[in-house]
Amino acid sequence: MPELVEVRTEGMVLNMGPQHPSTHGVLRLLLRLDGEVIKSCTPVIGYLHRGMEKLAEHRTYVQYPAIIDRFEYLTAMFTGVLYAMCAERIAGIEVPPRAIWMRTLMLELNRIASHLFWLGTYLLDLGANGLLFYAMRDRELILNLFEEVCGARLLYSYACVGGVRFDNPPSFERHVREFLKIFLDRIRDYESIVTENPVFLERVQEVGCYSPELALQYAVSGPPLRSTGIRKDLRKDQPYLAYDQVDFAVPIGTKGDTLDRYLLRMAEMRESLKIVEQCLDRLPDGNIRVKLPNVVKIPAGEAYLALESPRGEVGAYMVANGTDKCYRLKLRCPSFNHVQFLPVILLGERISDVMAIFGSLDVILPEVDR
Amino acid sequence: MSTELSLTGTLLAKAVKEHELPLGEVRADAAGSPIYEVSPDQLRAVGCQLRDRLGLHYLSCLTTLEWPERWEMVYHLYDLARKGNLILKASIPKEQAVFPTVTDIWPAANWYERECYDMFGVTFEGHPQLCRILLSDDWQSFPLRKDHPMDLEGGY
Amino acid sequence: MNLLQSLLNLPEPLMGAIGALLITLGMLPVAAMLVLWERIFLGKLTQRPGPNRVGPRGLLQTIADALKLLTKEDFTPKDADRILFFLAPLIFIVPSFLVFAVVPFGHFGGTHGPVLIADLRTGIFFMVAVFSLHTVGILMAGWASNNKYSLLGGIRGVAQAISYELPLIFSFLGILILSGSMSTVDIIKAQGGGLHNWFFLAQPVAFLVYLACSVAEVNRVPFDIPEAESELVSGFNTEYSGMRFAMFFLAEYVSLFATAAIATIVFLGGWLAPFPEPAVITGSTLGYFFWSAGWFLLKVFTLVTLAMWVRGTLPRLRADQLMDFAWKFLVPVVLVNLFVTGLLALWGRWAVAGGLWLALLLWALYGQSRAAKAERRQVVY
Amino acid sequence: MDVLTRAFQGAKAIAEGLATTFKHVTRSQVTIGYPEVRSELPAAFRGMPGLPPDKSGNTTCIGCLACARVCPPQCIFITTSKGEDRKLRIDDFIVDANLCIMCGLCEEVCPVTSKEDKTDYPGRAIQLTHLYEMSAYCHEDLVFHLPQLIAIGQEFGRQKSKDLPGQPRTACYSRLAVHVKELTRG
Repeated sequence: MPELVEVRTEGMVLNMGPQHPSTHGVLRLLLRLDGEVIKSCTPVIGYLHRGMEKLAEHRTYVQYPAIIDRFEYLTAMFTGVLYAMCAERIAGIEVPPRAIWMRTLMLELNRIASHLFWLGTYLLDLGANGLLFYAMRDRELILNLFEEVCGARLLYSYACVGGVRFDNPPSFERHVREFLKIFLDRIRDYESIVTENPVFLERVQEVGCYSPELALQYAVSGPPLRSTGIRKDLRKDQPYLAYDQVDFAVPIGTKGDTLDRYLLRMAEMRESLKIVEQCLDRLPDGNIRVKLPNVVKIPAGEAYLALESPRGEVGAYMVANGTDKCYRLKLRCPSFNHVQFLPVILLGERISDVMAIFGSLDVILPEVDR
Repeated sequence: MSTELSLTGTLLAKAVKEHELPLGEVRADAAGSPIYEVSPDQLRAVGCQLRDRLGLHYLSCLTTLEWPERWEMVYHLYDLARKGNLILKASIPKEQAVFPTVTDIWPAANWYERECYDMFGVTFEGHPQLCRILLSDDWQSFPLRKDHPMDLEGGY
Repeated sequence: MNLLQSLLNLPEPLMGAIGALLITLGMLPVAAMLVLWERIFLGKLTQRPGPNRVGPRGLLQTIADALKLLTKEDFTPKDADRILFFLAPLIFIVPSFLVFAVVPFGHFGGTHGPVLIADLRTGIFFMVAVFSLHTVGILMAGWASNNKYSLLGGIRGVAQAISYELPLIFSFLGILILSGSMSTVDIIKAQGGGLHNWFFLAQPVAFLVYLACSVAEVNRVPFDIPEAESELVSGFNTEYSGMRFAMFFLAEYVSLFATAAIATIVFLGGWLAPFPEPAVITGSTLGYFFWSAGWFLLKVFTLVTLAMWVRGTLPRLRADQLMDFAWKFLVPVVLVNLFVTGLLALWGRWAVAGGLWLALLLWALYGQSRAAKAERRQVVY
Repeated sequence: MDVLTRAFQGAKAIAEGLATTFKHVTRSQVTIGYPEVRSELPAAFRGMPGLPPDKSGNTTCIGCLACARVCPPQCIFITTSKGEDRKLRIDDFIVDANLCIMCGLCEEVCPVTSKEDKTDYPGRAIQLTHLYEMSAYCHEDLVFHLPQLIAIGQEFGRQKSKDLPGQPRTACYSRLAVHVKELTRG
């Protein structure tokens, strides 16, 4: 009788990143592979650590909003506004209504810009390079709007404690309306290239599925959470700024796969357009910031506030102690949780899908590493 | 400065009261969320109760505060039903620096706790893999401690 | 070559050598032009200018690139299998050129014969056989580089080539039934008389299958998994630099040209114009040479541009989906096609029947697709 | 039949996508050929800080150090001395462009304002200019001193761009690039 011999195969360890064309900045994934199937995955982060939290303890409330933009450079508006809101909440500063509406407007424009960037790079991750340029072209339009208002395209330092730093130039409203007019067409263009494309559908349908329970356990937020059908959107749940006064919907997905996350982001861009339009219509006149002393001191207190950024719940936990610098600032960033979640959902997937899944979470590494 | 509980905060506090958990007096933070103090020994028990009986499955933030004479762990739990945050705080004396882990209660705490260890040198008993996360493995100091130098002199 | 042969009256091996030289020298500028055109065309697709720095309107860009690649350090990784590492680019590049031995670029008109190096009786068979050789180069490069990405790329390349070889060959079989010959010249001659005789009308399914397979053969989007840069950095050629990378790069574009040339010969009537050619042109030897070569190149160029256009639009398939597509879709489709072709060939009215067959299929599917349209997934508000 | 339906739908979707991309061939380019053509800068553009001089060519800075204090990356260094007439003199004003993040806080806190309009940034002693090309071969080249900052302020100050709205300023750029280089080297 022939003896049964067990064939021993060896797994392969693949170091994906930090030098890899598509690791979204600098992430290193230690993959253990069996053929092309992933047996285990260990993310290694920290290549972009800049000590944002330590810096917060050494910079005043006036200085830090200029620095916090670097925390997450694709959605710099959000982090700046978040920091300012925390300080205002602790100090009980009332922000003028114009600043509130301007912030809302800018956040939504920034959301569209961020989703566009995601769309382009995600399709690039999947191997299509045409859409990247279209998405970047249209993101440029938004960046131009930002540049017009605050003079910078990426790192705006727009919000400050007590309001916003720059008022709109007279041409701003007209330019935003022009953008709104053309952008719906542009979304239709993207969808005609992507949404029904069989190759795209093959790549994203039923890929990277996870259950809502799992997502909640790992504190996943934003589109990756909503794709599983949980309607958690802080703009609705804990309305901040002017979100309780504007009309918009929060779409959710049904299956929790990569396709849902794509569809969600496309739908969110449309909703954001609606919000931008309402903000423009209802933008009140008046001051853009309250007059604060040159040295802003925030009384002792603590607050945890969170915004719904394009990537999910970006939060700041600020502890103030009555001086002009905060005692501790903890930045809670959605990408950190999403990278932590990655090994869980990558198990058993193929190496070709690593980027399809990782990209669909819309992780940005500076935010993870802070 | 608002120290009143917000509407959702009141709801949460009421729910906590109903379940008679071993928690201290409720306070409110500037955002109106309830803050509860809990002793480190009871932290895990309370955590399980909060998760299973109140449905606080979502740990949105976890961090350490360094006070002159004590370490304070801050847990921000998000309630999806009541749409509000509940804050749990546990303190230990400075020289002790060991907390029980909550990784098995909320898996999201895994990396948060690693980060706290990385930045403050606070250790977590029972954590599956307590090692450096943002800094390199051979890093010596704990940079977010208040006594850590903030070197502004270096070059570019 | 017949005309030249009679003019020069040289022994056949020497003529072959001259032909090989001509092809090799001729293909270099063609490949350079294709690279440039791809960049310009992709630029146009995405509202960019494309290369515009070197030379007038950027026309010398590829030459600059080639010079850069040639002068770069030729780097061999530590622990690489040096012999295989050296041989891989050669094995990769030679088949792409070898294919052109049986490609008729045009015709001298009348009885002078076509412009080609060797009119093999097994022309198509030769093409396919030679063309599949460069898979060996991919595997060698992937193995010899001592790099995990390269290895994965090499493995994927082989798996892909094996899967796509089959439908590719099968897509030719219907044509062979129709033309009754494997010689490239005979196949083109069988399509004479105008557009309606070209085989892509008689064999639309085979044509589409061939287009898909040929894109897979030359590893281009959406079938570029052996070098998928977002997954495998650069796949099998990750570790290559300088001259040797240039050889891979060159071979890829020559192959692209070669596959388009094959498609032109087999499906688009080779050098023939899409209408009956006037006697004035057929009569003049040189005139007909330029006329026929012009049509040939135009068709090849159109197909190449199509491949580039697809590259600017589509994402890449996953490795296993790629195999699925080949084995579960393309192979059955070509088999059915072959069967239908056989039946129609028996009836002898293939041109008309082919068109009807396609129209019927499309009509049935259109009705189906309209019914299935509502099933698209949507977000829930 | 399901497979064929899917194949047909897929082919249709691909054709639609191809049509969309092809549509763009006819559209005009969006790329700007940068060194030759420059995009118009909005008036609010935040570039390298400079010190626009007054009519006599001196800086209007009064040496209060407000900008140096507020600067988040702390890249402004000012040295002053009391002259014989007991007035504060600016000996040197250094902006380290290696560190500067162009946040504009310096011009916001600058107490020097123009007489006509107190809120007008173009009256400030330190202003963010429209200079954005500052490549250099070494870090030292990017440490700008008083004369260079005055030159930058003079050439690229916002006042100037107000006079010439939306004009591409190629000529001045190249001229100034050389000018600044000379000053930096010297």
